[in-house]
Amino acid sequence: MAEALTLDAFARWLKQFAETVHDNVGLLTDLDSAIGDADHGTNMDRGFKAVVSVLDGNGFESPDALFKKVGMTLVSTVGGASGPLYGTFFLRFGSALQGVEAVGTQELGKALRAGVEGIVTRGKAELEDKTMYDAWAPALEAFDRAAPEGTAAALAAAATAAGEGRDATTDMLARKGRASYLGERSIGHQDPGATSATMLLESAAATLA
Amino acid sequence: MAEALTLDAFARWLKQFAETVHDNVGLLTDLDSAIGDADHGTNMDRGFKAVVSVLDGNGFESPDALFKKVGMTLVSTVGGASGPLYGTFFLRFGSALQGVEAVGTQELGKALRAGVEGIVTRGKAELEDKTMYDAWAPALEAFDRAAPEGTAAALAAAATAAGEGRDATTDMLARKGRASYLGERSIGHQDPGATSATMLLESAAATLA
Amino acid sequence: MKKLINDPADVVKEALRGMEAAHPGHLRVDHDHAIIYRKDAPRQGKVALISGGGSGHEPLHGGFVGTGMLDAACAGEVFTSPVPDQMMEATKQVDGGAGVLHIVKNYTGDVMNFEMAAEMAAADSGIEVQSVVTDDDVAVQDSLYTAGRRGVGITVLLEKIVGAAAEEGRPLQEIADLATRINSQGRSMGMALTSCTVPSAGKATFDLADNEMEVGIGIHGEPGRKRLPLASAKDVASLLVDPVVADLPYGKGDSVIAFVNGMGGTPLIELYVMYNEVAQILEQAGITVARSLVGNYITSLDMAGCSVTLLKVDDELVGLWDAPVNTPGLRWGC
Amino acid sequence: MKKLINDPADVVKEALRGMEAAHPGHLRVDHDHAIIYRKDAPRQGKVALISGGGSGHEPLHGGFVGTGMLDAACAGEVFTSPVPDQMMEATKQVDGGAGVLHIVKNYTGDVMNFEMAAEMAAADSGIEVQSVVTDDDVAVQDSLYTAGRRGVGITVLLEKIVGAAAEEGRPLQEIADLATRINSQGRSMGMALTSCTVPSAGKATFDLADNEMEVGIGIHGEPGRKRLPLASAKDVASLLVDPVVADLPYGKGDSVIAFVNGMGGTPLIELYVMYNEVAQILEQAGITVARSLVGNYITSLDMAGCSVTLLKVDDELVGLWDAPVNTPGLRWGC
Ligand SMILES: Nc1ncnc2c1ncn2[C@@H]1O[C@H](COP(=O)(O)OP(=O)(O)O)[C@@H](O)[C@H]1O
Ligand SMILES: Nc1ncnc2c1ncn2[C@@H]1O[C@H](COP(=O)(O)OP(=O)(O)O)[C@@H](O)[C@H]1O
Ligand SMILES: [Mg+2]
Ligand SMILES: [Mg+2]
Ligand SMILES: [Mg+2]
Ligand SMILES: [Mg+2]
Repeated sequence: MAEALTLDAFARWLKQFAETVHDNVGLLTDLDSAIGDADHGTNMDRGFKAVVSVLDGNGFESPDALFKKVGMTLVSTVGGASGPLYGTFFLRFGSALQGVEAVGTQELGKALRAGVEGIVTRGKAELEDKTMYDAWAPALEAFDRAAPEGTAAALAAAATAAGEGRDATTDMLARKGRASYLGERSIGHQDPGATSATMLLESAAATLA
Repeated sequence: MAEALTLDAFARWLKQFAETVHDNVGLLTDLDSAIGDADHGTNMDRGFKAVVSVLDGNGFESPDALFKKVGMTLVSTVGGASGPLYGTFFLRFGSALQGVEAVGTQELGKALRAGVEGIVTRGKAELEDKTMYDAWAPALEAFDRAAPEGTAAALAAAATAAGEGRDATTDMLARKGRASYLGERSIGHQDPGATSATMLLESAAATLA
Repeated sequence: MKKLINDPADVVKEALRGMEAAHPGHLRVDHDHAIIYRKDAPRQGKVALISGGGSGHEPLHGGFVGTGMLDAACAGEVFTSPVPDQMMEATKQVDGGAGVLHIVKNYTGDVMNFEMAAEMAAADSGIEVQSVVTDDDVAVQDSLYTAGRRGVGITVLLEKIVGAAAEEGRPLQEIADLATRINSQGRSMGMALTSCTVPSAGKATFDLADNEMEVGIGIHGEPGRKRLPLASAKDVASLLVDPVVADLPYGKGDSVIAFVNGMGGTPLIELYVMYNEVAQILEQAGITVARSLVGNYITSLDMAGCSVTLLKVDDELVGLWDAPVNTPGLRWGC
Repeated sequence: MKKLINDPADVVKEALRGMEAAHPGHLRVDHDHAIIYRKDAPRQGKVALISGGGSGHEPLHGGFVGTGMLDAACAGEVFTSPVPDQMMEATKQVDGGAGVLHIVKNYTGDVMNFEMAAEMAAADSGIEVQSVVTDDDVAVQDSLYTAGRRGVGITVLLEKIVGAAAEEGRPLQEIADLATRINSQGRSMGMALTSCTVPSAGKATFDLADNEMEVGIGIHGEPGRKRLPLASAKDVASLLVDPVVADLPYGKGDSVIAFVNGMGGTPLIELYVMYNEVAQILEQAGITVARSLVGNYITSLDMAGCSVTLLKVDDELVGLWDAPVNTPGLRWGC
């Protein structure tokens, strides 16, 4: 089995994602222009800039303390739909790690699942509503399937599956979030939240293995 | 000497001018867009449409009655700078014909001069202020110079001189009217009022001879 | 992008500074939390009204803070719901012991952020909080399986009327019920001649050809339900009023407040032309206009376009509408 | 051209119908003459105030008819001064025996048409008429040999303050002197981000590139004095405030009403950003803002842009500014 994940690794994950978001503000906002209100890029960028400065300014005792702080920071700085959703994800992710001595593949998988359940509780999205959940759901399954091969393989599989889920949102008719206002016209556009969620998993695969 | 001008001839003049204005609404408005407020075409068109319906709906006893009615109609329908200016022109033009038995070249010349003096009294324009007066002033002079050759020649000369005056406005710096707000930037644009005034004289040359 | 702004990231912050400077007698602004308060908040014994949402809809909501309307407004970034911390803080600051009503427009982000705030406020301070969610936009299909209808124009009328009721000293439950009733009796529909431009995005959210318009748009620059050839004010009025009237439905003998709203880039002269058409349609339908409101009140940045809101009213609602209000955006009677 | 209108030729007529329908309790409209009256005009013994001008500047002037402001407004075609018949008719209708003040913005057409009306009214009815011509626009060079400065933002402040004085029952000469004093103590300057489009012209009056702005524009879509690269709100504020302050000049210790006005297509959020900058410049100059006004009050159709007006005030003027006013465009105290 691989080494347990360290606080440093988690910080690298978040920082790498923050960078990816920053480099893709335009892309995320363009996707949100087509079927939303043109702010997903700036929302995520604002939030993860705040996360980075929290990471830089604080030492953390444990992963759960770190992720709860990340979750609170996102809730307090992002707003919109993605703030409570990503915020809840990290709050639950952190809670799931509470008391965990060493974060291995299994613990990581459980935390991801807890985070995604938080997203569903908050947002009440179902599969094929054309939301970030359509990237998260296949990612969780892929993670679990590949978990026996270790964290790196599981995260790689999750990221790939998330990407497929993200791509599949293009043909969906939105039933949640702003894109749902477009009805039929939402078809043909990739969901911005599914896009950022996939980036989060890709950053994880790149940093947590 | 040529025949005295008839009421019918005067009506033909005004109708022909109304038509010319209508055909040139776009031109006059474009000129006014460059150095004014984009309404000279519609202002003139509104006024002379009203004039035509007054002409069609009424019999007139005499030229002076006809022109006073034309002047009042313009004052009451045009507004802006051109309303009082053209209105005053025709009011004074009419007054000058009061009691005149037969309108020959000389009487016509006097009436034109009276009309233009009305414009100057109202608008206080001086030469080279870049206004309609820059078309009127040379037209009056040319008319008087050619008057010995009769009405047709005088009007033709007046129209030509007006056109030269109109063309000369292009290089002038405006000191009256809206164009004056532009200062130096008014240079290089032909004055809309000088343009319509020239058309009025061209219509006269075409109909009153 | 052509806007009178400095750094796009500072627009909301600087606009709040401008509001504070322009209304020193009426408003107080907490710049750390981006909250606009009625100067004399908290009012002891009065139910407090809080609203909030993304910025870019001015005068909504900050411009409706004052006597007879809101006690506080939480400003989010442009088109982005404010965060729960803001609503929690505002709730604590304005509570005068009689509880707080949160007025929330039905957008996923707004609803979630206000929900979190209410949960936190309840856990944290024990302040009694009730919420009303406005969802009056008939352009959007309403269903259990979707995000539901958007909250648009009715929010303005609701904030005014419920604000007057709160000023009378009515208790929280009655205030919340009144708010729910107003929302249920109001319907809206909007259209755009042009897209707005979100400052941080720097370009128009969608493109419309010179001969096109979007019908069924909301207030966040989101594209509408359909794109149609540009039409006359008369036809636009039908496109907006007919589905609104059919939805409740409003019928012969009903009395309404008729609200013709501009999207921020539409001048008043056009809104009056629109109101003329709307009034005629209502007259033909036998619907009486008890009161009207014409102007740019719930906007979408610089979008050109308009919306029509109808609220079915009785004497009580008209009385509350007429009651004094003193805010930067709506003022009469005092 | 994208506008919420029907036939361009009918815009003014239909907007007046819309205004009448929207404000049935306050206004009366004579559609034959395109005159908007205060519902209770004529008021016996009160000096009556009439203004008017081209349409396209809404709410000016029709939106400023009512208690504490104008008794009547004459609406011309878009950007075209009304005709003398309108002012004559309005003068006769509103005179309550104490005489009538004509408030005229300094444009060749307006001045000539009002002059003719005053001449005709004097000859015709013996009603005592005085006129004030506003000319506050510092973008335009003032000289005996030109048309002089344009009347812009000060007109709004003047109509409010003089309206309050008339309501107090002051005699015509005093009213006229007050109006002259206000005009002499006020200065303005405006700029545009975009041109407006005159409905009957159907296209923009001038073209501005995406990175350009016009500085020194008036309210008729006439091009400005210079074209500059697009600048920040901070720089725009300096470009407008500095020449205004220098012109009167306003100095340390002066008290002003500061008015940041939108041109019709500029949303409130940007105007508050602008006001924030203007307030800071004034503070640095030691000029006290006694009162402020921020919004779209004297517009140029759908033009995006703004203007800044400063009026030097004393306690009397502030008192009159604060006095009750009840018009569609400005309302407080009643
Ligand atoms: N109910 C929901 N459940 C899950 N995800 C959602 C829900 N509503 C919206 N989202 C996600 O949020 C994304 C939009 O986020 P963002 O643009 O930041 O917020 P907003 O929609 O408030 O402007 C969407 O692309 C979608 O993936
Ligand atoms: N003081 C004046 N004396 C003579 N002509 C003038 C004067 N002011 C303006 N004009 C003429 O009026 C024309 C503009 O008329 P118009 O566009 O109809 O009115 P407005 O300027 O009120 O919009 C100008 O082109 C100019 O020829
Ligand atoms: Mg968004
Ligand atoms: Mg003109
Ligand atoms: Mg948003
Ligand atoms: Mg004009």
